[in-house]
Amino acid sequence: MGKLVAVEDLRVHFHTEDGVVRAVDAVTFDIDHGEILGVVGESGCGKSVTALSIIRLLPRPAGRIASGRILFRGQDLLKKPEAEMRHIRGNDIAMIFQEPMTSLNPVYSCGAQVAEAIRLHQGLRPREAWAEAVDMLSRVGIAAPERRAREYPHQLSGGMRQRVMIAMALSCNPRLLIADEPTTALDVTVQAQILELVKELKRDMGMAVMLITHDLGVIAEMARRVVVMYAGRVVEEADVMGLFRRPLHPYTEGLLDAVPRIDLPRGRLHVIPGQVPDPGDLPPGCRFHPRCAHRQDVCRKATPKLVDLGEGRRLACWVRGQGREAP
Amino acid sequence: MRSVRLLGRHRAAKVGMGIVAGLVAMALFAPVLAPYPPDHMELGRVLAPPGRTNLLGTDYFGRDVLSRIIFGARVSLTVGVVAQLLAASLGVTLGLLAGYLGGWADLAIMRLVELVLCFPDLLLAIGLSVALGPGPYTLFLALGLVGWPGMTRLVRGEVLALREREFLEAARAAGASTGRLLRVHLFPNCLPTVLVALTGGMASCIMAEASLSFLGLGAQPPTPSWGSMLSLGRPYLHHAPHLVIFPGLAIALAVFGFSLLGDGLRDVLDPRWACSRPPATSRPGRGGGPHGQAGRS
Amino acid sequence: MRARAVAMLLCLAAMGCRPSGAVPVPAPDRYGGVFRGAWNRNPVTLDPAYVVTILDATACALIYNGLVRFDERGRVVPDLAVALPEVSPDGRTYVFELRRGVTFSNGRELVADDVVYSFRRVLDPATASRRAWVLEALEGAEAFSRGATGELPGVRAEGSHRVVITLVAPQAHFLSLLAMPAAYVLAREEVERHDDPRDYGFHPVGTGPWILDTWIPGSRLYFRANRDYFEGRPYLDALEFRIIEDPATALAEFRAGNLHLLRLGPAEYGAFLADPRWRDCLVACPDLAVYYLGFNCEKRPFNDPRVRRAINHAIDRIAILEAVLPGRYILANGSVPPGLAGHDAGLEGYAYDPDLARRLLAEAGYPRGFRMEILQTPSPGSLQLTEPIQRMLAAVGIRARLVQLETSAFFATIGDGGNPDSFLVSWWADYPEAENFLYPMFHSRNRGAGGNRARFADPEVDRLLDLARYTLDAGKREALYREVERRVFAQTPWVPLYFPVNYLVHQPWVGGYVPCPVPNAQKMTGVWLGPQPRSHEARETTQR
Amino acid sequence: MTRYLSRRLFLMVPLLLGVSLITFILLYLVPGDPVHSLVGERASPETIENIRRELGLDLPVHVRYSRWLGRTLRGDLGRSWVTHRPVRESLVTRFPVTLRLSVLAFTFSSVLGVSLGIVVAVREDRGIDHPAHRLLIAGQSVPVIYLCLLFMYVFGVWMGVAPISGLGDGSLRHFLLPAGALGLYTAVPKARMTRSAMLEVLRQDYVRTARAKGLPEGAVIWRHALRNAMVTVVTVLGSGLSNLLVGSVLTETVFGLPGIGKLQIDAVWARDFPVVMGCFIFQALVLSLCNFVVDLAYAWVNPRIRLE
Repeated sequence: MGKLVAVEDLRVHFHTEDGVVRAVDAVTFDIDHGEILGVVGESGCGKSVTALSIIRLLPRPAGRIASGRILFRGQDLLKKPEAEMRHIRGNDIAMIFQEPMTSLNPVYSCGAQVAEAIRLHQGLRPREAWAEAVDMLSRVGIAAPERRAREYPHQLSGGMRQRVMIAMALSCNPRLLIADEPTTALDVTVQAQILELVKELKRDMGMAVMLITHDLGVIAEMARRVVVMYAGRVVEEADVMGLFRRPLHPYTEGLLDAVPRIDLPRGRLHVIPGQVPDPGDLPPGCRFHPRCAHRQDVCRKATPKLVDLGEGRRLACWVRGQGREAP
Repeated sequence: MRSVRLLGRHRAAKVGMGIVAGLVAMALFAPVLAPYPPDHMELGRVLAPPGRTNLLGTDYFGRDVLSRIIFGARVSLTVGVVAQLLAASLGVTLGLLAGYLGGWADLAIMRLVELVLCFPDLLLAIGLSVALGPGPYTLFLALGLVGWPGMTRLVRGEVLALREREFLEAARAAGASTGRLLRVHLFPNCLPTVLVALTGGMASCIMAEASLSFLGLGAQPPTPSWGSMLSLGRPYLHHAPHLVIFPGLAIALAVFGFSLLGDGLRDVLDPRWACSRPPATSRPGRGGGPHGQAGRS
Repeated sequence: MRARAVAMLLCLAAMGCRPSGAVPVPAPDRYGGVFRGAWNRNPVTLDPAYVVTILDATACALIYNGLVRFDERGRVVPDLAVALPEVSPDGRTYVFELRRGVTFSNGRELVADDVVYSFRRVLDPATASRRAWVLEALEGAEAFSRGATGELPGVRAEGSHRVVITLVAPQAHFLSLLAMPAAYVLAREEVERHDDPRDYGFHPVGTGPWILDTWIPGSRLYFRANRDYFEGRPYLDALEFRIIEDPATALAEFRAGNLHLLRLGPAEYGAFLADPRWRDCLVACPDLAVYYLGFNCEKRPFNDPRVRRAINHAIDRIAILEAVLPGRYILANGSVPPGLAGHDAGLEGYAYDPDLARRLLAEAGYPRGFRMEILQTPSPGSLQLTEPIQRMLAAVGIRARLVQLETSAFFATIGDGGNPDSFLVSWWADYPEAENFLYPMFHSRNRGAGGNRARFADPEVDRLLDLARYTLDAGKREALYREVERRVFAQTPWVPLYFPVNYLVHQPWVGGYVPCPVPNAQKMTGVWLGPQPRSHEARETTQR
Repeated sequence: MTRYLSRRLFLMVPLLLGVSLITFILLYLVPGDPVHSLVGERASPETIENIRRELGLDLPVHVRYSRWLGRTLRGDLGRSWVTHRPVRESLVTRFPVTLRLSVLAFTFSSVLGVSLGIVVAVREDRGIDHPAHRLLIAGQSVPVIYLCLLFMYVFGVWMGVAPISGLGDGSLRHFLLPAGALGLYTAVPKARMTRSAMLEVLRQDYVRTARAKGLPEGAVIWRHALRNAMVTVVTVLGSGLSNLLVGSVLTETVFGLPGIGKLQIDAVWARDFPVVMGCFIFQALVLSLCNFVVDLAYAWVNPRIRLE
């Protein structure tokens, strides 16, 4: 049996007044059944766009998938008609977002929003769907779900709302849950609870999770494998232990150094010099080279290709790997 | 300079500018452009339909409709400009004062603004024109007095936002007088907003002038005004619809031009709208669309 | 009065038009039907004491009767009175015998006390009637209307059916005044029925041929026939008048057969006249009115008769009127319209002669002209006249500015409240007498708001007018009025423009409609409806 | 919520007072003696004096205002100087015409404007941009009087499908053209504002959530986007009321419909002060009440306010 999801050479372009922005460029990775894949990178690196491409909800009309394939259980999602795609959304692939604040519709009660998804995909009658929704709310750990179901989003706390979002997403037993920075907007204690919940539900329901975050701590906690993205491209892929133990890409290195650690003596916090490049005005060659301490001449001229190093490890770097030029 | 360049790239604004420039040219060079003097009568050629001699036909005195429309641009533009300047000077002054002084003055001015705003603007203008008696100055005054509250609101909002900014603190610390602060520091910063509102206001003014003239409260004959052409042409709707159709088109075109230009200016000048997103809500006050929307507080 | 009908026919013939074709005599079965007419405005009031406008007078005429009334030719004929009154030799006492068995539409019989009540009501200061002047010649009226006394000896009842009226001084046209709406007779109990007497105007009760049934302001009025009318019931069952302001709408409704009678606007007249199907249904109706451009004879430079004459010569009246009102005007050279005793057809106007005008101006000391203002009300009709006048004046060097004033401001300015240069205005007769034109407009006593807007003053004219007002002999009176008019227009206080002629068109199946130049002479009793073709198309085909 | 609404109700009082005061002052400034136009020529000084006394014109202006206010508070708006008809009665008889015109026009314009706004927004969101929007600006540039005259010409004169003007027998077809013209005129700003509200809402995260749930596009737009846009749209519909009022005054004048607006313009010309005052106050009252209803509706569509 193949991978659950295989993203192959995905390129997404945004058409703006200032020209074409290549937000995602030749991204390739896959997700196995039941695994948690972490996708990490600074904001604007294309991780959310990649996720939205998978469920084909890129903002219209600006965003367009220029090329590539997204195979879900062996079928190319990009070739599916919209109606079929709609069936897959929510049913097979569900997504939760960063902002539980704004991701719930303010004019409907929480229960109604969860029940809507249930009715849609399971064909239940309103009353049954409502009961199912309440059940779902209690499964995501909401106390007094009967009462909460009748409440509106603005009456709930942030963590509660994210629980509602999760309940909505999981109500139809999806095979893949895309969680786009699910805890960024939440308090630290609540963060841990939500992550725990996701882990627990994943275990119960056996789905795969694509966890998008900029927080390596969350990755360490949750994921088995990590994809590191920078400026629209995948720069490194590894299993979590390997990555933390021996980061290969200078960017990954920088990311790890920037995390404050308790186990090491207090010293100066490392920062990556420079800034994330403007996606409309990317540097030539390796996109990271202006900020890279190890850059060589070749880095300026040619873009390195993502090369398989074996043991599930892939890298795109002229310096650290046996760089090959990308097409 | 940057704004001008941006405006040049804004397609709608370009169209708007073209129309407005055309209007201004029409008003300035009316004697050259018009095929006949506007009050030249050919009593033997009354109510002629559009044709070769008279492109847009003649009216009940045998006057050339096209020539009268061209000369009518003068009335519309003059009324618009003068009334808007009046509204702007009144509105900006009060807005600056309300925003800067705050407290009691702010309260009084804003109550007045709300009071005036709760009159539907055209009805207020009708009341004012009747109270002042018909005449050109009446139009200026009536439309000016109707237009200021929207401007006051805008400027006040702008000032409130600016008031706590550092450069003001610095100027105040350097001992600038209130008058100087208002004139030199606050006013120029409100200018973009005012300019946008002014252009939009021109559109509503032209519209209102037409309505008032239609009711007989506007320009005095023999001055050819688009609104009075509509009203005097109306009895001939059956036999000579061109007396109504063309002046009406002129009004619509002028209003359209100023609306487009105003929208373009807003996109370019007003930082709040500068992002590509369209505005979420209507513009406040009356500076906006034709006849405006009475603002709700 | 003898000459009146002849004169009217003459003038109509001169205009190349004829009055409505021979009126078919109604067969006895022509009773019934609802006449549908249109008024261009809502009547203001149906209380005779407040009637000012022509439309109100027209409407009141349907409901009420006076002691006397005008017939369709403008002659005074008995109405509620059995006959024209006996007048005492000194011309101050009038004795009216009332008809017996006349009832108000509430069923009560009309008696002499009702006449006394109605007259007192008009003069009563508490009523604040707009038309108190109509009866101001009554003995004691002045003190009574000031509220100084409750006595009004000028009108009294002798028994139940005789009314005696006494005047302070003889008044030649007094009977015409009595035919005006202000002198209509109404029932006291109907006025006093209302908590506020001002409500009476919306629930009028009279003795007339029609009874107000419904009045939806701004929309329609419905009158049903008074079956007990003392002259016999009208042919029609009811009259419906819709308020249609827009002439184009009225025209469309008429063409669709939904209106029976239409007053033609300037744009439609030609089309109807040219259409043979309608020609027989056209009715010409000269109005008792005059339009003129008046000068302020007290103000420089208009106090110089040469300037006034120059302006007269500078204006080509015929060209203007032919363009604006073709076929709808009679050129005016004086103030008294044709058809009234006193109209002078021999009066000569000033010919269009701009050179002469310039010479006269130079003679008067204005070789390069001057600036002046022409005041007017903001109506399209008056603009159509003044705009060409403005251009013609410019040709002789006079730079005229047109000033439009709202109606009340206009009348205040040309009355006593202002000092205008000149003004475009019209005068409409209240009653068909030359006196009604000459006395108010040229007697110095009426300067300004009284009607003499030109502020014309000539002691000899004053004397002749006073004399004529007391001259009971019709022939002598007419001669006096002609003399007055000649004297006045030799001094050119105006540019007289025209006497308006209106055209009405009725549906072919409407019979018995006779136009009346005096608005409140029209009682609509003789109008009947013949069989109406099923539809508009049907009518058109039968016509061919 | 109740407090919020009662505060809004209470705020209407000084507002109405202000409106009446401003109107009164304006009317006081009007040049010319109103009595002259009432009596015509030949009235004796006694007559004029009698009428001045009847109308209360002999009193100083502040006394006149306080009397007017006192009467008005008792529900008596006085009588027309010209017709003697009680102003309240005139308002009551003419209000149905205005109401019918306004309700028809409002319904028409709301349906047209809101759906047009949605269509434009949804299409624009998919990439077919500006032309429709430009067209809306163009539509907003047409004065209502011109629109009325065009309707008269096209449908009344040219095609002859509806009565040109007037109330006729008061049947619905006499309202077709005026309500159509007024509706179209007021629809355009509604469409513009609905469009921008919709565009804003369509970019919201919860719309993306709804799509991520797999809802069909129709449900996303109608159930999720529109319901939220309604919060703005209701305000839009409310703010369009004053536009509607002005429009109805002009429409009634052009079409000769005997409604409040016609009454008002006629009264302005006739210097009929009590009627003018009555109309202004009535309009201000109706407008305030409508705005109040809009507030209620706003609270109803927005659970945040409803539940507080």
